[in-house]
Amino acid sequence: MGDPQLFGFVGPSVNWWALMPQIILLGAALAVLLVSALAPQRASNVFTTVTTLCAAFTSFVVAIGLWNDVKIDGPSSSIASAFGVDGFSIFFTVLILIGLATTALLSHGYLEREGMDPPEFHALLLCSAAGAIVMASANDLIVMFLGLEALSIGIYVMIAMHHRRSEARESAIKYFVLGAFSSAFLLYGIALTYGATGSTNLVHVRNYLDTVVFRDQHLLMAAMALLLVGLSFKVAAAPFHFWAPDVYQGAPSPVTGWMASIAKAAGFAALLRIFFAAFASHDVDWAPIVGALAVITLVVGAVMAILQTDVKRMLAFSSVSHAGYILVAVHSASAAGTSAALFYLFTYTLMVLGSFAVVGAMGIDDEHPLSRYAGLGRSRPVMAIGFTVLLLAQAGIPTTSGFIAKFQVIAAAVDNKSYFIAGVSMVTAVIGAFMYLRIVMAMYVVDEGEEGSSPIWHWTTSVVVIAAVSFTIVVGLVPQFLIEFAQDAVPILIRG
Amino acid sequence: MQLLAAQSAASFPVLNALIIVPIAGALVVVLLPNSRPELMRPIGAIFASIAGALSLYVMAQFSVHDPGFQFQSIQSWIPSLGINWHVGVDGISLWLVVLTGLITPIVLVAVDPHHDPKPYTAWLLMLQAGSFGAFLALDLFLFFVMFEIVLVPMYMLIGGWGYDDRRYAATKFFLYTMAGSALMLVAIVSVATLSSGSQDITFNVIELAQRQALSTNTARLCFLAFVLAFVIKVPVVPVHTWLPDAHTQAPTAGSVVLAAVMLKLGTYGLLRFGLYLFPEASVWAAPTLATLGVIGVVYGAIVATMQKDLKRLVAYSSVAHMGFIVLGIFAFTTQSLEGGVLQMINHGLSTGALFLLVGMLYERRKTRAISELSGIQSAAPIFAGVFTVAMLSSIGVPGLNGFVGEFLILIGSYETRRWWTVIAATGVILAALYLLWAYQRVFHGEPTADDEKTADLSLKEGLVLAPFLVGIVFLGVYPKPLLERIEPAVNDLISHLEYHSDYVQPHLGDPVVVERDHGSEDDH
Amino acid sequence: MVDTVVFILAAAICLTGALGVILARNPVHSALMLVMTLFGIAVQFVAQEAHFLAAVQVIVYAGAIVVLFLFVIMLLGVDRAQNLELSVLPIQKWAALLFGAGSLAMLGVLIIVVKDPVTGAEAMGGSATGDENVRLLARSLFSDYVYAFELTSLLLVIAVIGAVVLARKPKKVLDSVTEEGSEA
Amino acid sequence: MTGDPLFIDGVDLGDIGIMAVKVLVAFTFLLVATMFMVWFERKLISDMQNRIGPNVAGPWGLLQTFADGVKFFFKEDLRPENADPLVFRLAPYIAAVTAFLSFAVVPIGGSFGSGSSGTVTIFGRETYLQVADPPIGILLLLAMSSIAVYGVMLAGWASGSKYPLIGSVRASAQAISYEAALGMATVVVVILAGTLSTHGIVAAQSGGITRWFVVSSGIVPFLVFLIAATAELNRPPFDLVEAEQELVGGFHTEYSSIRFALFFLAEFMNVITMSAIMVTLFFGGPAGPILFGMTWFWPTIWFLLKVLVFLFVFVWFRATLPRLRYDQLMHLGWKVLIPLILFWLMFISLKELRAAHNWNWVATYGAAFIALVIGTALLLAGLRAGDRAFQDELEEA
Amino acid sequence: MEITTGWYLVLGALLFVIGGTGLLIRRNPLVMLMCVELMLNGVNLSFVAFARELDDIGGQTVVFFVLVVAAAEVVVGLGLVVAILRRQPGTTADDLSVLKG
Repeated sequence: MGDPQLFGFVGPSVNWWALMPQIILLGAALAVLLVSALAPQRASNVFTTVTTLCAAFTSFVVAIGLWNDVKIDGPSSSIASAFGVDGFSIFFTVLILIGLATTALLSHGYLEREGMDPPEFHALLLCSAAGAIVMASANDLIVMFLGLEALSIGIYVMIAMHHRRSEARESAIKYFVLGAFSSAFLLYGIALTYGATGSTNLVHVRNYLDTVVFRDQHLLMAAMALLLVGLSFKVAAAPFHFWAPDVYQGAPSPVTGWMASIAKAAGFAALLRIFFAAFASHDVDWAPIVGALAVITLVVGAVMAILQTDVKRMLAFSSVSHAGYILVAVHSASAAGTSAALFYLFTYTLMVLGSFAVVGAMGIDDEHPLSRYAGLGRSRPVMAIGFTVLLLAQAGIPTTSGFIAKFQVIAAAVDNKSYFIAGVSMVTAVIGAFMYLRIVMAMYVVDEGEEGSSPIWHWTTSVVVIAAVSFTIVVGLVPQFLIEFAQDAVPILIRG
Repeated sequence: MQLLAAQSAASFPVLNALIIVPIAGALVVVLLPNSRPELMRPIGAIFASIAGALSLYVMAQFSVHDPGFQFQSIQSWIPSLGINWHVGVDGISLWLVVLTGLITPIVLVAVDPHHDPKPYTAWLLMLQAGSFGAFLALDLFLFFVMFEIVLVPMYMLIGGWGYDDRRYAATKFFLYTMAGSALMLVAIVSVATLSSGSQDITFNVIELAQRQALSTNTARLCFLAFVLAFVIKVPVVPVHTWLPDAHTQAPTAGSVVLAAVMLKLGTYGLLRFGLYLFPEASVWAAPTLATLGVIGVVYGAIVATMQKDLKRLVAYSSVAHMGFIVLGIFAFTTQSLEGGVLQMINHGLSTGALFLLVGMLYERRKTRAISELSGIQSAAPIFAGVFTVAMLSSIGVPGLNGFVGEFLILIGSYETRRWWTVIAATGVILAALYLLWAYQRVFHGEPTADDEKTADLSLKEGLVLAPFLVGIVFLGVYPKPLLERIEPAVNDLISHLEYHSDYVQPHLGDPVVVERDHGSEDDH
Repeated sequence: MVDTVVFILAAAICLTGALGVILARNPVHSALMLVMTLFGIAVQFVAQEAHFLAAVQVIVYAGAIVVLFLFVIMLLGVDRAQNLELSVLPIQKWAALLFGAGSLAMLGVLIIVVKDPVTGAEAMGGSATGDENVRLLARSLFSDYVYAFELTSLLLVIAVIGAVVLARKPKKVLDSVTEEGSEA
Repeated sequence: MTGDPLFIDGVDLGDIGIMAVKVLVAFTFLLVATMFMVWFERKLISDMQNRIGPNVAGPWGLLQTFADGVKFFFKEDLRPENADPLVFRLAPYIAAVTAFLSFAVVPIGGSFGSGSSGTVTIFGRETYLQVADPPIGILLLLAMSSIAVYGVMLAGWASGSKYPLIGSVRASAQAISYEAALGMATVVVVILAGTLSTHGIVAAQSGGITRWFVVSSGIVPFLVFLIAATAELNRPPFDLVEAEQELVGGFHTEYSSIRFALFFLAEFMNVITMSAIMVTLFFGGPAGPILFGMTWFWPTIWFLLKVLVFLFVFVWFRATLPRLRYDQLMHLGWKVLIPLILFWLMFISLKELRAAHNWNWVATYGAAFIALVIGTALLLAGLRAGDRAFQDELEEA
Repeated sequence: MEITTGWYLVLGALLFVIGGTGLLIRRNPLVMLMCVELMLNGVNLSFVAFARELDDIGGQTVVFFVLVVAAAEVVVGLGLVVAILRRQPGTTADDLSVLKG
């Protein structure tokens, strides 16, 4: 009766093991949703947080197992070559899972305090994390695009979930409109790539570009430019960063942390995979553009940061300038640059999540004028010192992971003979440091009549801050293990 | 790594201990209960003293005639990047280490922070550790880490315990220094990368100095990047503006450590990483830098003359003195370099003492304005006496340490930088002018009612100041122990300079203390 | 000949619609203009032998997406929908100018390459017309793109959760926090 | 299955002529059938209600609809002051045009028996008895039914009045809700037929009543389709759109004269089209025994008869079933029909897969059964939880 | 004049540009969303044109995913618009509870 041609069809083989991290996250998301639908009284804040943490941990274990497999067997791809199982993707999977666990912990106290729905929030967070993993592991531009959308749409909603703040909803729609705008650019870039090379699969693209000499490259150049623009929006690189301050300011702090860390990391994962892996043979075309972008981003991020008076806006611009550093690493178009970018992203993620842990604890309603932080050094010395360490790490002061990260970026740039960019990045580091110092000063130096607000502390926040600070300092002192991790992650899947 | 073999045979890694002990002290202090604020400083002082004692041990064990690095210790740190934990001491850094080791316990004992003793003590200990690290580092990366990290404690000290304008001063201090070092990092990486060639990348200073693999222009550019960092730290005149603010706003302990130790990071850096790593570029840039040094001498002196604030006056006198040292360094003769190194110590002693004294005066009178003080001499004669000695040392009166250093610098520089030296000599006269004038205004004359009540030195304060006085007098009378340890290293540095550039030291006069040891390049 | 006429007509419809979307004052008119563009594009799809896509385009875009727009406009009330304002960029007009200029330049490049063949890439899969087109599409969907296909389910789940979360009334917040405390 | 044989060897003037004739015939047929349908409905309902119904205009009142039409034509064309002029005029045409277009893909005749592929020969040219047979035929139907929503929606909105707006929002919500069920019921058929072309679907059902999809798909998809179609048509018992008690006249309250006639026309035309589609999808289209004489004649007759049965069913619904409440309507659509057809769709797919891959009977259906039980349990639990939450909310309020 | 792939690309690009410009000049979020749809449609057209040029079905398949993405984006975007408006005073969105029957 039925069409044998239709039903006799056998799909491509699937490496289920490699898909497990995503599957676990999605399963957890569905479990949370189901429980909240069927037994709402059981879907408490604790339950959802624990579920998310368990999912993150299980995925983490799987990812470590995968890491060993990949080290032995080398990179491979799965599901019709749409999904790359390589060190690069597992590196980002691990990073994203760490970010996920951290954000889950951060949101634990926050959701309760601000009256947001835990199950939906966690379900979205898990889906968003799955999207980020997809984006980092995608070996096909369309898969990457879908991962990006999953990541972004989840974030749009999470931002708007803060019911009491009209700023949250406004920033959500701002981010949404510009996010959709940038997705369209990315997609157009994908279309042109497809047109120029005949496939959306990165391996095919690479093979094609390696073997074919174009008569004219208009299409490919336009494709690269559009892809770059689209991803620059996502990673908040200037001049496509203008959404960042408003959105960061308006969004609930855990979500801001998630955006600043994981969304950015996933964006850079895509950027690296597309440009470093697929367009490797055309690096003379794209590297200068990335370099120019990096310089603009660094300058804008640093200069604008010092003009702000709101801590979240400051951190937004700091995140812009961090994007600049990573772009410097990408610009190098070398293995060293890529591993520097990976290292940077890893350390940056924990720094920024730790920072937003503190920011999130600074009072109800998520308003963050600098004056709120006045005297924190006296009223909450441990928290203040933790925040100070994280801020100094972001400024790139030695003995913190931030310094090692910057050092590697500089090394990669110098190795690539980009002395100018290296110089600019260091000079902007100094300008940016001013902003961090302002926050530190506000915490420690209190003038007459200044009164800060006392933080609303939750033990999960302490866990996050302590973990982030310890990580930052440990990596700052003995970075070898993480450097090796990042270097091992570099050989990106380049064959079918 | 062949250098691993060169690791000091000494069983006890004393240099590592030097860095670790203060850090451990800081941790101990942090873990002390908040309810016992009175414990903080004594315990901190104990740790700082242990470190000081270790530094004295290093001095005692230091092999006098060995021009190379002693007590070396290499541990693999970040092998992927070719970075090692590599420390060592030679005649140039030895005395700075000792200075650092002694100053910190003294200020910890001497200066009461009035509030938050715990972080205060911890930061001071961290400062000591960082300074040790910077003076001992033989790995460029390690040096940079230490060079930068000392900013944080000092920043916190100025910000947390400073005076009214501390926010501005602390931030300015931090940013100036960081701005300087920004390009240095690029240069460090460039030197390491470009020198590597076919070999492994390394940040080992000795190795890099041997390789000299950079082309002339690259080396000059890198040299300039390094020099920028150091001249800001010294500070040399056009980029000195952070110093008066930082000194004035810093708490007394901060001022003392800043003057005695941290400024030396700049001059030490010029010697160790400027001359040693970039001999050719140093020779190329020497006239300019010497000129800047001389400008510093004159400018610092003139501006100091016009100061209304006693502390600010001392701060500007620092600018002048450091200018001297820069001149000495870039004159490239044995005497001038010896003088430069010696003057680093002298300046640490005399200016450190002056800052302590000014701090004590402020404790008594809550003001530092020269115009509001007068006739202290009659109210506090011993105080005035100690002040006089420190001041005379700073002026460079024969018999005190300042004279030896300045004299050596002037003698040495005269051979190669005649006109510079002539102008710099006027700085000595100006120093006498502004310091004596200030002394006259503050200590002579009729005391007002307030001045009458100024208490004299207490026993504790006297004990604190005693080491400074002893040092000032001892070095003025018998500098040989220092010079004989400095000279081999300096000579070695000059022959390194001659070997790698077309510079030849004018051969004049006999060595001051010991026979010249033209250590060949292969000795290391 | 017929192709040319169809292309020109459909292109005219598309562009008129597109301009209408951005120029119409009333959002309902914008939505209708959008439908017009979508139809034009469906026609272009048919002209390129993508029948299935053309149908899906109409069903999904015109039948679901734009209806959703209209639905929301009607839910909100037209006046409110019309007066809804959002400042996304501080310098929106300038950005628009910049964007327009940049894109026109890009378009210039594209017009330069309006020639056959455009891509130079060789075929990877092969396409066909008519019934076979649908079959190939399905096969491609469930082989080369099956991962992407499964991912769309993730997207839709997120969208559903999002819609529910955004549309429903918020639960009662903590007592310590006044309901309208933070409303500016 | 490569489309209409008419175009196999290129297009010439004759082909175009035949196309024109087909279009004209279909158009006229629909118009006439609509007029007849209106009369049919009124007459049938009056019979069921023991009334006489129209009986003055023409024999048995057959011309009543025509008379109404003429009356509409001469009425004044009113436009409310608040109305959006352009959209107000546009809406009725959208409604009417989509109704016409849908019919274009319905095969109304042709023998699909053994060997013959449903073609008839006109003027020596083989062709299908349907206006067009695009490869995606059935999707065109879905597309048109989704476009039809615009007519209703825009009419209500453009009137600039409260009741029409609410009516139209209701209507579009209803249409969108039931489109999902309708579409999935269609998908079951498509799976079984292996093609999207309406002609192909009919061809796949040739060869006896057991091969009609109403039987071979199990009766469920058909029932779902019938209910969903009734809702799509806004026919009773799903005619909330024009619930006079609540909404005056629904979306077309403000319409009068010829524009109202267009809505009226579209509504009845849609009923006919939908009936024709059901016949095509589930009842073998024009399939039926060829009793005597002209082979091309009988299929059309069978087709018309089958359509007539459905027309009767629709009127019957109207006469007997009470109107649903809005929440009942949504409940039925989302919580009953969609889960049901979703399960059925999976079941059918599984059945086909099992056959193709020769999977084990017990394992396959056992797994399906377990999935069914779990799914149902979850669904019921979810519904209960939802009801509870709703009750709580009510109590709070 | 023969209609080559290039013409479709130009049309797609024009739609993209018009959509992008519209998104930047309009301040109504609903219209902005529509402009996003325009941009995506421009891209879709390019995909289909390329698919035909390359004789590769992949380009057509991709359009499906774009459709899903567009749908998901619109759902969330409209949800945001509704959420913004229903929280403002004098709301009419809540008045529409009539619709619940």
